[in-house]
Amino acid sequence: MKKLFLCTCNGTLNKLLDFTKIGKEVKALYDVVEVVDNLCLEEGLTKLEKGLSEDDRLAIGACSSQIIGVPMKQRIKNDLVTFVPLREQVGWVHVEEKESATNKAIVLLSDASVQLDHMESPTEFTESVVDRVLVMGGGIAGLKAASDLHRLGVEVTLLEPSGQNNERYLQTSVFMSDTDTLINELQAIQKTLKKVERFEGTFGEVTGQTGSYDVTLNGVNGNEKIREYGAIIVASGNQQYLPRSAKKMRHGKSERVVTLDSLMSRLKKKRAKESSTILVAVDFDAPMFSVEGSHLLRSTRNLATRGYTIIVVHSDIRTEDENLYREARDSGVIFIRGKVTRIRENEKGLTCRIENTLESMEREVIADLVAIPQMVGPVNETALLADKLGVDCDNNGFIRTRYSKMKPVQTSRRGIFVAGGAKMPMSLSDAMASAQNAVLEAFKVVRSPLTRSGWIPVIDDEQCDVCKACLEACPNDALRLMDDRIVHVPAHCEFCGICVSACPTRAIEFQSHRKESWFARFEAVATTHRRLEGKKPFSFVFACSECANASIDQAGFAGKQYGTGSYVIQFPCAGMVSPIEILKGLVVGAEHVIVAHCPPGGCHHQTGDHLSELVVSFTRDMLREIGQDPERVQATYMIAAMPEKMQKEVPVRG
Amino acid sequence: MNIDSLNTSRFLRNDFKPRLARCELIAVTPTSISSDLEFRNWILKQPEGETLLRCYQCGRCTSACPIAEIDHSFNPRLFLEKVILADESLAENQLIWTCLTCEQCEVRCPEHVKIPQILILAKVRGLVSGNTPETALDRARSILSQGRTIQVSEPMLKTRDKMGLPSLGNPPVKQLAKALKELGLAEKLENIKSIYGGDGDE
Amino acid sequence: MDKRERLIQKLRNIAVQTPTAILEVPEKVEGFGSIKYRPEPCSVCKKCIEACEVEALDIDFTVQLPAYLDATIPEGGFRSKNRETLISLLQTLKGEGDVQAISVPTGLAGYGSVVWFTEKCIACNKCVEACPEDCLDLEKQYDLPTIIGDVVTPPSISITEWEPFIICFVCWECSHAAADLAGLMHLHYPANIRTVRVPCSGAVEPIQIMTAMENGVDGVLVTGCLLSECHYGGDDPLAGNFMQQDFVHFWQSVFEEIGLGGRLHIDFASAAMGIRFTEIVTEFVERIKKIGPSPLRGKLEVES
Amino acid sequence: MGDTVVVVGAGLAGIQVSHQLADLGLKVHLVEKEATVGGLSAHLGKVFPTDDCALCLDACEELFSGHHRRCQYRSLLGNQKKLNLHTLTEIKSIKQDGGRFSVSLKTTPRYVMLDRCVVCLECINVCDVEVPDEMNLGRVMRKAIYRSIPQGVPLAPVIDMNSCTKCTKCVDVCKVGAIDLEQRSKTRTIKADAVVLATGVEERSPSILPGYAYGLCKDVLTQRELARLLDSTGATNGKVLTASGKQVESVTMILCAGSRDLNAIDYCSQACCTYSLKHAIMLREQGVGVTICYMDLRVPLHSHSFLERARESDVTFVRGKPDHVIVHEGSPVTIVEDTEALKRLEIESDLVVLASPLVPHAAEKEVFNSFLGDYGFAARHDAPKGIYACGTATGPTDIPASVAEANAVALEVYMALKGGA
Repeated sequence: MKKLFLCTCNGTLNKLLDFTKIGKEVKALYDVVEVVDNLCLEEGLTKLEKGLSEDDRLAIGACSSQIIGVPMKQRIKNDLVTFVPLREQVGWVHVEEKESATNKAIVLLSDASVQLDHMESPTEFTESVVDRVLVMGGGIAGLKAASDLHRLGVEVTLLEPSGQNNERYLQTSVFMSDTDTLINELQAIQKTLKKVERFEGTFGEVTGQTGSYDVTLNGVNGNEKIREYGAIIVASGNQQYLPRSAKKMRHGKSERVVTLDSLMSRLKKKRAKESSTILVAVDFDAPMFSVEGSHLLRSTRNLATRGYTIIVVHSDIRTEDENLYREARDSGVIFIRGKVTRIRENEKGLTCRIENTLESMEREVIADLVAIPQMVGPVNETALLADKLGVDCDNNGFIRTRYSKMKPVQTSRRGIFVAGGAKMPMSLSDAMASAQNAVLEAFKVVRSPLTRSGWIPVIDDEQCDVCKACLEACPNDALRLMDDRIVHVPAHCEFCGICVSACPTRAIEFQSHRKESWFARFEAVATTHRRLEGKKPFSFVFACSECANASIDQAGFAGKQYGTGSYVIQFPCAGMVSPIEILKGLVVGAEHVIVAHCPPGGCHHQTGDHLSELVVSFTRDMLREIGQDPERVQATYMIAAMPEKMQKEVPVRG
Repeated sequence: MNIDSLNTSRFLRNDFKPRLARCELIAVTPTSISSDLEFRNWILKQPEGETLLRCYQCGRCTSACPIAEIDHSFNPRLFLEKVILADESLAENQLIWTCLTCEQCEVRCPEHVKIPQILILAKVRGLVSGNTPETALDRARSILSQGRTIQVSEPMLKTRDKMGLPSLGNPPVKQLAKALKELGLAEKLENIKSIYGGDGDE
Repeated sequence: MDKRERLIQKLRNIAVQTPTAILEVPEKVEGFGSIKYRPEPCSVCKKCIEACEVEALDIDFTVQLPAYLDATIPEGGFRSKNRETLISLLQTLKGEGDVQAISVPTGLAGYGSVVWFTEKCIACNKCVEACPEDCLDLEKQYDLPTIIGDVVTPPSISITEWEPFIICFVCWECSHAAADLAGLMHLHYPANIRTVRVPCSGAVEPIQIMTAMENGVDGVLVTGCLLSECHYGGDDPLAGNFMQQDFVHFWQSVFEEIGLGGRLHIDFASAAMGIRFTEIVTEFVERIKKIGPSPLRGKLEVES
Repeated sequence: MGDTVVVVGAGLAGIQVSHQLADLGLKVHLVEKEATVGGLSAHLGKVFPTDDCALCLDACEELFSGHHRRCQYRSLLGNQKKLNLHTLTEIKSIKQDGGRFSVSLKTTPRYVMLDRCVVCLECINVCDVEVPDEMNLGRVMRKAIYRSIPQGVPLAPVIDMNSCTKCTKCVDVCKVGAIDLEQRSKTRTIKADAVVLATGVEERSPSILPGYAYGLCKDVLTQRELARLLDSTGATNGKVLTASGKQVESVTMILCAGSRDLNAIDYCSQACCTYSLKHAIMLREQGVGVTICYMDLRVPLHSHSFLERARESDVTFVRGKPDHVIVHEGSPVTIVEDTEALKRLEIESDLVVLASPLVPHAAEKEVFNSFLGDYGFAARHDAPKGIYACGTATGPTDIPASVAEANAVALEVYMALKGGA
């Protein structure tokens, strides 16, 4: 049975919408039409449940699905439910045009009816996972991750580069913290690692998916190991680099020019013999990270307290701890904001010329030594490693995380996490926190079988040409080529539907969102609109169900008024919209089609915003060629923080 | 780890261009920073001189300074930078005598640098080479002769009497003169000639 | 450079006039033909490109809109359902004005078309077989004008004392024997030919003919066993001489187009036909004498 | 061991740690003293480094397998099985009691019952009382029954009893009977096995620094107040206007306005450089001229693009700390030395925006004092057994660092309560 429940939202919506007319118009489309006062409250939900059988199809015309969806889903077992946001997207935003608003409600409800006809039950998966995690550690974050996982009772393999020992761990982590803290931390972790399997060697290759990755490891003495892991943590760490300016500072040409760290280890605990002057030249063109800044301040402070005269030539001083800067100055370090422009060597020492920006003049100083602070970057192997793992790197060579704001350790591939300096240079405490983050995520992957449920892309092998367009398009590695077939990996799928828009042959169809269903829905909207509104033009807004739809809801919450005549069709992701849907929208008679996606770079599925921009520009090119006005098709982004953008952009084209 | 062998070109942060273009270089030949930093170290050893170390050149002193508001060449921050870099030319700079010692800068200084005190120390250094207005020298000589910076006149004493103020008493001129003589200052004061010349009455 | 490219290079070298006609390729002649591509049903699956061993096909990131708009969708529709829908929607929306191909934005998967490079193609038909959508066809046509391009006519030279110089490929079996017999019978034929012995007339490769021409010979004569009597295949329609006959006919039409008409000839004589062999040679020499010296001589002269 | 955790403060860090703990199967009580969640971030509209909504959250696993981030109002906050959200609730005391804590909570009345309210907002429509909206700098009016953030969770409105006249119009219009003007404060005690402080930070009021004319001139704002002007759900729909309603043409920003300063706050607030740059870019997009007075630009790697974009969009950078702002014909004039040009500048602009230091919320509360260290921040590591802290409660940071810390603390709590030898 197809049932429609309309909610008056505490009797307020029927002041805005003519429910009698709505009921009359949609009577033919649904088997049951009921108007309820407060559907989201106990009494409303009871009414809803009454006489409901599990295979009933339901349309709910009420507030935004995001509000009513939760209590409804927690209460009823039906899968085949669609929501029509009569409150946020109709009643509240078309206060001025009551009749048209009612008509819009009818159009949307007839669309919902068609949608229900095409709706399929979501597919459920359960996949077993391997309770074992691989940690690729180059430094202290890797050790921490392995130790915490071990304490959580998860089996761990710690893969370490050859020749790794405490000495080397200290050396590679020297910039993270002061040495004593580092040593204490290292010793504490090493103690808990006694029972952890440690493997010396390199990473070979990986196949499989989150929950069960097959990994080949190559040992230093030629042994090879193939193991299955539920999750992988990349903690390949950092390495120090010479800045570009080093050559100009005569590094490598003069024995008096050395790196700051080598100087520190050379002068270990020694007091200055006489007043020897050390000039520390920071690369003016490469801004410091806070970690590098703090390390610079700690090092120079230590040298100055031992009696050396330290002159630091720098640009912006960056540090997490203002007191370090204060201490460095207190200990007598001289800071010059500017740039070392020339270094000449003679028997007396190094004559360094400095452009002092704070005096607007040049200074010359004779230094006994010039020290160059090194930059911290990813280890050399990171790019290769990332390539083997199939994860992305950023343009500095660090491993990119999926969403820099909220997801600190997720790489672009599910089940693979990044910890510590491989993501970006970090102080000791940040690196530890980062390792804990990775442990938490890995633990969540391996602790229980993976169960997922949703509408998935279904692949028809008969129809498939194996053109691999879907593989290229899928942002989540959820489609793979196996034995000349395209195979769906549900563990990685985010149900975004981007693959569907890429397929030329229609070998992939998305459950409940098959092409015919879109077409039928557009036609239903167009015919109902024409029947009710006559020749008044109308438009489609193809909105992604994340930011764009939230923004449209937000416009409702904020009471932003806009004209009727635009119909929002929700897509799982704007990347699922292909030129076909857009053109179909125009063919059924829409004046405009607007594709609304998440903000640039902010797609919840990684690439949908960019892809939909491409699809729209491509469609516009086609329209221009065939003599249609390309302006009829637009792409735009909408975010919940900017409801007025939606208000501005939709009605203009309505 | 041999860092020289590392690939340095891969890891570049060429996305950032700090501003140096606006720096108009005033001096044609660079000024040397003395390797013993004598001037700076001397200042640091004087009372409250070590507060100099805290200076991070934020420039708040200059924007707070009432003199700088009128005379744009008077720049306390720049003076501090010169002291930090042990540039003794500051001690010979007549501008430092423009300071009113109003202590606006000291009150505002986010790092509690005793700026007026440091300027006073710089003035002291300048004394020897004659960077002193004649009036200041007169005051000093007046201490030597009377124990006071200001000459006390009869009418002044009368006025004080009228106002019921206590008697000034007699400063220990002899001891002062003796002490200054022992330090060699008395002799110096005799010989110092102000480079400002003139009668020195500002 | 592979063999096909060398052959085409040589063809270009010996051409003395710009060809205009697209040639029919005789039935038995394989390795020459045209791939006809229909972009509208194509799903850009790249199977054809993968199948092609000589890299004569490549992906082209353009969409052939004109073809889309002209296409007629068959009753059962295309195999590429999404493409079919796109085309019918575009046709519905078509307004006024000319239509041109448009390029596909970088990063958008699933769109594009296939381009075919005629000079690399060996007409092996593998792409046609690989195509799941049936958008490729091999046609027995050779697009000579495209392959040769514009030709600069070489300078003509005046030759006073000229005798034709002819290369004659004789097959190991019959025609070589026929030439021997002519000698045994003391028959006379012009001294203008130089015979080159080959195992079978079918073994004469086009590239050898072109090389001979390139070097300034005035004509090439191929002789073989009598038809249906080839020692390698007998009366099989694919026997060496049957094959070569078709090939030579094809190359004759090519020669015609590029300004070397009449300079290639094939004929047949059995081992017992010494007289016939003499006649063949005499007739060909006479014909060449009438046509005159190879126009390539002028070119060679300039180059030397 | 038990499995009940009290999280204090429902800012981004508090929400994150609660979601994670609930996902791990622990029972969480999330306590927020305001009417809605989100903390400081909810005021900010767009946030860095991703330049998208401040409302964006990492969703819990219950919702769509936790794959997606979600807007706060679309997350399951308040509906999640293991997570109890207590708004308008303060901690009265935390007592250690054996290995456990008894946390007593005091909930001040909302006067709107969350389980009844259907958010039809009729009550707001009928309310006659209008008072300036403090959330939006008092530049617009709000009702006595109101929602300070349109998308704040819970969505139900709240009644401000200080301005309510008890006319009962709202009670009459509410057919579901969700409004109870006689609601009383409630106290309850929760036995918890761990307490997480995510009390967050607030901007230090710049009126403590008289030099910058804050309070004297209405066109001297803090960065948070500027964010309210730039927020399109804010008072001016995202347009930056002066207090007198004029379109702003030039803005001067003063960084470190009270931080890195022994007279005020001597630490660096870490996040202000970047959010000032973010606002500068947004202002440039509106065509507003921007001058930034700074000492050192401290932008973390993940936000470096903001600095590049600010430079590309012609923001003027002046290296120098302004001493004071004078008011000239109603407009603020910033006095600063451009230390790189040896010039004393008097910058006239329509608006001066102060990057005021971020100071702990918790500092004023006696309840937490024993857990707090330097400057009133809690130490994540040195806390007494069972007390944890994350987010800006441990020191000012940006959102990515807060979230990372929240996750780390979630793991620590889980390991302490549920396993991990």
